[in-house]
Amino acid sequence: MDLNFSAADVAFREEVRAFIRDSYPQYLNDKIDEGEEMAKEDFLAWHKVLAAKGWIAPAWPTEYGGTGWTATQRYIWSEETARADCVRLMPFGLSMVGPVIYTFGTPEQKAKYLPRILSGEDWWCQGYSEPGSGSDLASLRTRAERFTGEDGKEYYRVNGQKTWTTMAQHADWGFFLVRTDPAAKMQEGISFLLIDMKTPGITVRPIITLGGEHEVNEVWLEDVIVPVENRVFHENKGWTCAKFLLAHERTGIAGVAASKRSVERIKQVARNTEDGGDPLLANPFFKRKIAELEVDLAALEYTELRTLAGESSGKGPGPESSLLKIKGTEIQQRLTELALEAAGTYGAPYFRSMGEGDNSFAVGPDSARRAAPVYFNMRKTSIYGGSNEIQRNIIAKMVLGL
Amino acid sequence: MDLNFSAADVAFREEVRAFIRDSYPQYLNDKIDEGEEMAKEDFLAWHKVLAAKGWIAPAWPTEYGGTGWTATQRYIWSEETARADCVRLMPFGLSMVGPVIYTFGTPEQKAKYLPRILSGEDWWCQGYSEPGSGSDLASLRTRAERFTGEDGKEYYRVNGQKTWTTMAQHADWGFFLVRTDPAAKMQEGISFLLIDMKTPGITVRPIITLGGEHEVNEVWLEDVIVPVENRVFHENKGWTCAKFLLAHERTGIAGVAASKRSVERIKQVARNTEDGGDPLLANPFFKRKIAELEVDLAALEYTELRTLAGESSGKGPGPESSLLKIKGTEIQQRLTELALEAAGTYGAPYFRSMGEGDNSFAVGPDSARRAAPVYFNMRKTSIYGGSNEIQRNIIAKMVLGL
Amino acid sequence: MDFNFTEEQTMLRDSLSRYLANTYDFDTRQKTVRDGKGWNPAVWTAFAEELGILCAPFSEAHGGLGGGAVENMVVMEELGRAIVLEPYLNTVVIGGGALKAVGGAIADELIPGIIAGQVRIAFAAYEPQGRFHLNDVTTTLKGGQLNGHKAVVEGAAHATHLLVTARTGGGQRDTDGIALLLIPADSAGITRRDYLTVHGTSASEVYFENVAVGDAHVLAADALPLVERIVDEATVALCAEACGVLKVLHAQTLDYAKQRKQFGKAIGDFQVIQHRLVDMFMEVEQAVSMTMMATLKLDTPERAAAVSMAKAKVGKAAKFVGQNAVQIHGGIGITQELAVGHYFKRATLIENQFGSVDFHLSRYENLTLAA
Amino acid sequence: MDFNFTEEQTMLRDSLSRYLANTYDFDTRQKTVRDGKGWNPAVWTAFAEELGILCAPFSEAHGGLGGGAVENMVVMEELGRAIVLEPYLNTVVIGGGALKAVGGAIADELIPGIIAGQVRIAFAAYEPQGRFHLNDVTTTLKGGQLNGHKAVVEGAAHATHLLVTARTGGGQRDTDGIALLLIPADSAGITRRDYLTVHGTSASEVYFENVAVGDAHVLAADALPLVERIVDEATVALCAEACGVLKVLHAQTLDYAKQRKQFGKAIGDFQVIQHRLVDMFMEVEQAVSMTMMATLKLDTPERAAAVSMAKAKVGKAAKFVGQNAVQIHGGIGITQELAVGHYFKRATLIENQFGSVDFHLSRYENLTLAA
Repeated sequence: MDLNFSAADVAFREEVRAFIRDSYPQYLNDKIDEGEEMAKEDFLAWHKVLAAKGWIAPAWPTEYGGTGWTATQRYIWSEETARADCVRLMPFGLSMVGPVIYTFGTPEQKAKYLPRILSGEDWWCQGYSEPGSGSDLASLRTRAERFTGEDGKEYYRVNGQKTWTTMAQHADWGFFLVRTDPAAKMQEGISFLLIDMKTPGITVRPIITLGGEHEVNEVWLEDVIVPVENRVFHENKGWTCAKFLLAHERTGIAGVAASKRSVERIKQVARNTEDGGDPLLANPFFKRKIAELEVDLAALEYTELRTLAGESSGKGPGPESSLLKIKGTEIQQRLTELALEAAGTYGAPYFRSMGEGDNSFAVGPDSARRAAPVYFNMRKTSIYGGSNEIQRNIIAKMVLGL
Repeated sequence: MDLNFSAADVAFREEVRAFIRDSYPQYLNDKIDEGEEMAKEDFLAWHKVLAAKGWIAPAWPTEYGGTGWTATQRYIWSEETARADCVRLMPFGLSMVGPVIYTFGTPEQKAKYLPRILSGEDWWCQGYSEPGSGSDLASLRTRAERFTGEDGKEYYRVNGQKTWTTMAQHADWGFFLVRTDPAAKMQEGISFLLIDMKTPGITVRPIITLGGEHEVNEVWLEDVIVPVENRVFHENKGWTCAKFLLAHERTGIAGVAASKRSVERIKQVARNTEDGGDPLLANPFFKRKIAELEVDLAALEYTELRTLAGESSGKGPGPESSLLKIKGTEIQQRLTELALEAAGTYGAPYFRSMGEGDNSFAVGPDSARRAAPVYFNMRKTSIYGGSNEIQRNIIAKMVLGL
Repeated sequence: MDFNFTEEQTMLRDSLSRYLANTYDFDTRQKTVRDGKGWNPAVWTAFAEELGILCAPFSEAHGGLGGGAVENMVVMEELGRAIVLEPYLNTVVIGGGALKAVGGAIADELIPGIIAGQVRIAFAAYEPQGRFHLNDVTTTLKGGQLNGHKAVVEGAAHATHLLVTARTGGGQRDTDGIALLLIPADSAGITRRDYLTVHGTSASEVYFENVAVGDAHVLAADALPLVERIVDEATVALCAEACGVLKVLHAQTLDYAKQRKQFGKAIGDFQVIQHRLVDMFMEVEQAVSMTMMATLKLDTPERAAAVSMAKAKVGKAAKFVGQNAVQIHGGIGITQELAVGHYFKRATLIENQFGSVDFHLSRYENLTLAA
Repeated sequence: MDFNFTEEQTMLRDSLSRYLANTYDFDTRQKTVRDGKGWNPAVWTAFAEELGILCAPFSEAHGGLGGGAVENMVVMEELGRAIVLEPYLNTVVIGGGALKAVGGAIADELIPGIIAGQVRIAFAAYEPQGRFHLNDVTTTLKGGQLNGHKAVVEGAAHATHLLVTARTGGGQRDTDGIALLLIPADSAGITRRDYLTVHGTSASEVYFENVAVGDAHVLAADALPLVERIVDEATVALCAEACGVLKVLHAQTLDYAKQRKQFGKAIGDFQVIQHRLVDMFMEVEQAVSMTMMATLKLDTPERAAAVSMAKAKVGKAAKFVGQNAVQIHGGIGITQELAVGHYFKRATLIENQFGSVDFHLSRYENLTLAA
């Protein structure tokens, strides 16, 4: 039992720091400091630097383009990128469909999709949720009927509606859960399809969320024709991929490194915010909330490290990862609550276009500008990826045997 | 809408204050100040003063010995008795079986039992819970078989076991829920019996709780013979009495006036406790907990007053009283947590006999002596009278229609 | 003690409630939000002329109903139920409250204008550096000239008058030396930067540069105690608005939980959701109780402590009920489509308006809990 | 980074665990409690002679296992699982820790005695007025004479030595001028008032009246930094004990919820109980993580901050898990009959031992959060 980094790890950390210092696109930092939102090309700017370096997918097996880092090196990597406030990479290709493809895909699928995920050439989105199925994912109703095309090849004809499809407006490809056997019950009869988003019959409609963001979409599929070779794993066995992916999604979701960075930001804000002549950070109750967050964040961090240690000693990411999702998102939400509280009076102004003309200009401290929209937006974290209530159900059943 | 007391109410308050000042047995205050426990005769000392004055049962209808006070007068009464730290009256006769008897009893039952409850001559206990039935009261199994005695009269033969029977060791009478029709399901087939605790076949065995107290008991009933005229209301309809009584029990349970008094005590303790050279009350976090308690207590108080106003305008005590039970007991428990925290290091010593010889003497501040036992003991409040989980079920069903 | 409304108060509530149900549905409100002005003048005119609610708290001599804080509570709760954008709080409760308090010629002149919907007042008291502290005033009134910067002044863009605090003496956070002014919003030397607020009203940064202020515009010198009283009255009215908002949040969530099916049953059949809805219900009931309590104590020596208790409790309720309403709705709760998200936004802003939970707990402690 | 135990540590844990399962069941423990001495000397002898755990953190030169804080963590968690009464924390962790830190002749003399079970040490540092503040010392050592009163000294009645803080200079709460002494418990001038603690150990008020203290008994002058380090090590060990206690509380409650039937089903079938058990599980897991973290940081500059973080988190977990274990058990949980109530009592006392949650959060803030 030992928390110390080896000499090799220390050297690696120096290498990482130097790389970030030299190669991170500096203009992204400026955008973040001014509270601006990231656009697709901003995410890709960093993505492409990492792809060129070969560091874009540390978690992947080396044969598919992973870095071969140890768990400690990956921990150092996420610490350092968060410390430098690097933009987060979009997870849909790298953390979600990529692992599904290299785990369950055919050699052809691996050859076709994985390199384009690594390079950033393809932007992916996730077609899971439907209007009728929120946390109850398995109740999905999007249908895929198999037929033989005039060319003699096998196809699916897909009809249905997906929702909460993040970044679908930019996506080249989507991975979809569809029902291939309507007679089967619930989790059976579902298949996992890769669909080119330019296929005729796909309509993407924006959903505007409370902070005014266009992050998520409705995706309508009307007689969308998909070749059978775009199916990953067996027909009617897509739930296997879905479960694998959900567990995978939950590990990353703890977001420890990013939350650490957010705590530092809020401390800085509280140092610079006046409260009756003193810095807000001198207010014992505001300070106490920060201290409690730091304690809970450390508890999350060391619980994640213990989980990772368990994984590296052979146990896969188990249902315990639901703990990381619950506590990670609670902390993320508390951070946004603190930011809004720190903003005080200046939490009220709204600096985004209401959809008809942009009236944004700087009022109050920069840190306050996005406090309310981010607070509203982050309510999603306890809902998506299996709501925190569902995560508790999972722990109750899988860990506690209830 | 008006919070002011009328001139008559103010005069009444003065009358109450004078009466308490002149008539309250002073030695009881001394016992409380020294952290001593109340014995049966202590409760009765105050009871008898009130009985003599005719103020022992303010909530009862005047025809049975009530005071005829308005809701405001009763509020004043409970405020003033708490302010003066008067011992609480045992509820089993006055608040529980008394109202059942005057509501559901025969003229003979009323004549026989009510005067002796008022006078304090009879000490009552409650035979509801059984080892197998906690919150699920209706699953009780104590049997009462009806038979005709050799004297030609009708009797029940009662067999079974009750538990958590508070103060049964002192009781002259007990009111019991028993199953008179074993074939009926759950809430049906239950009858409400009044049983003389000196009847042969009754055994009372102490249960010692965590703080070392002997408050509750197991009561074993073995071929206990009870005359049929001791049954209140119809045979197999005892659940009607039980429901009535449970709702009645919940209103008193908010305990606002007593909790107000406890807050004042803790403030005094925190003023007198040192913490790094300052009074503990100057510690911002300890002070904040007190402030939050006072806020929540005010919210409870005004919610209770609104409920009482609703009752006096014709609505009976409804399922909303579950709110009073939940919030009232949460506050009572938080008060004991604060007292234990204030005790600091001196929360650890145990000053009661462990059952074999008494080694108690004064160490540390008086206020610390009973902090831990009272903290442990008060965990019962969220369990008894229908656990707080059950109260939430009741609100969900009866108020929210879920 | 009496917790019942008078017949007149009940009528006031019922007529306002009916009116809003008929004319102020969610889509109509959102149209006003999208228009980007932060209010709908026609609605305000209707409040004055058709409904006559703007007179609720004013004396009969001024053409009012002879009501007071309870009437404001009744009105504000109903406005909260419909998340109304128009400026009853700033104009009637705050502006009207200040005029009632000082009385005299200016009250006689302006209150009828408020009642008629012609006079609208914005409250320019908070400053960028001042957070929730009303005594933290750098705006100065010296030699009849007003200079300074007031932060997030709601309704300034459509106000006829500004109610302004300004320092005539003392240091930046001294409690004396603060005057309360009421000046025409179009006075020379006033500039504004207007924007919308998160919940759709308009607000402004207001800048004063050598604005000429005559004696007639000074409502009161050494006015901090008066300002605190006015803000206490406004805070209670805001609590009443919150009660309306929270009741709707709870009711909509309860309805949704009964209808929305997951895993083959209504989500309201899950015990965890049931208990959450019960906890929300209890928070709402207690918020209502505290709002009544504080309203009824406005004219007693306990005013400030009672108001801070109420705001602290209501602020916590707003967070708990708002967050859980969204959580139980799931994804649909954080879109612009459903009303619930907009009630959540209003509830969230109320948490910090006139001071956060911590601010009011500290104020309560300072008033009552000496060590 | 590595979170695995060594083979030796695993063996230590397993052998202790097996031993306690065989010899230290609940009824046996309660018999010791009822005996009223606060410990069972035969158990202590067995710990030393049969089991050999008292040597765990000592160097091989002193006859120990060559272990340290991790070994103490392993032992304390197992002792917590059986709510062991005997004085490992005071004698081995605190007394042993002090001796290891100062080294020299006195360590060479006494550590073998600890390992053999012959030397038992009680920690007389806290004072009646001092609450959790180790610097608040009125006990004085002047001219070789010790005078003062130490509060709630656990194990004093059966200790061979007392580890005492005493002021040699400075004011009552100054951080310098505090010496650390180790004196024979039977020195002339020491009197005690003995009592049991709430969870069944013994403790004493200890009074010093002109106790003669020679230079050989002064472990360190200006010793507050050393005392704080010793108490940090003890606090982490206490956290480990808490982890053992909480794991058992959770496991017993989970078992009970699976078996106990109400309303025709196991109470563990109710979703509200399920989620409560999940929340308890998460608290336990995080308490374990924080205990490991702090243990591994004891020899780093972050020691004090890490320990206070851990104790704050563990203290909250102790309250949450303890209270809910009782709540889910219902009435039977607050009787003396079931073990669960006694684990709850131990968990409750741990909350305040070496400082409450608030104390440690404030300490953490003072160390790391300058405004």
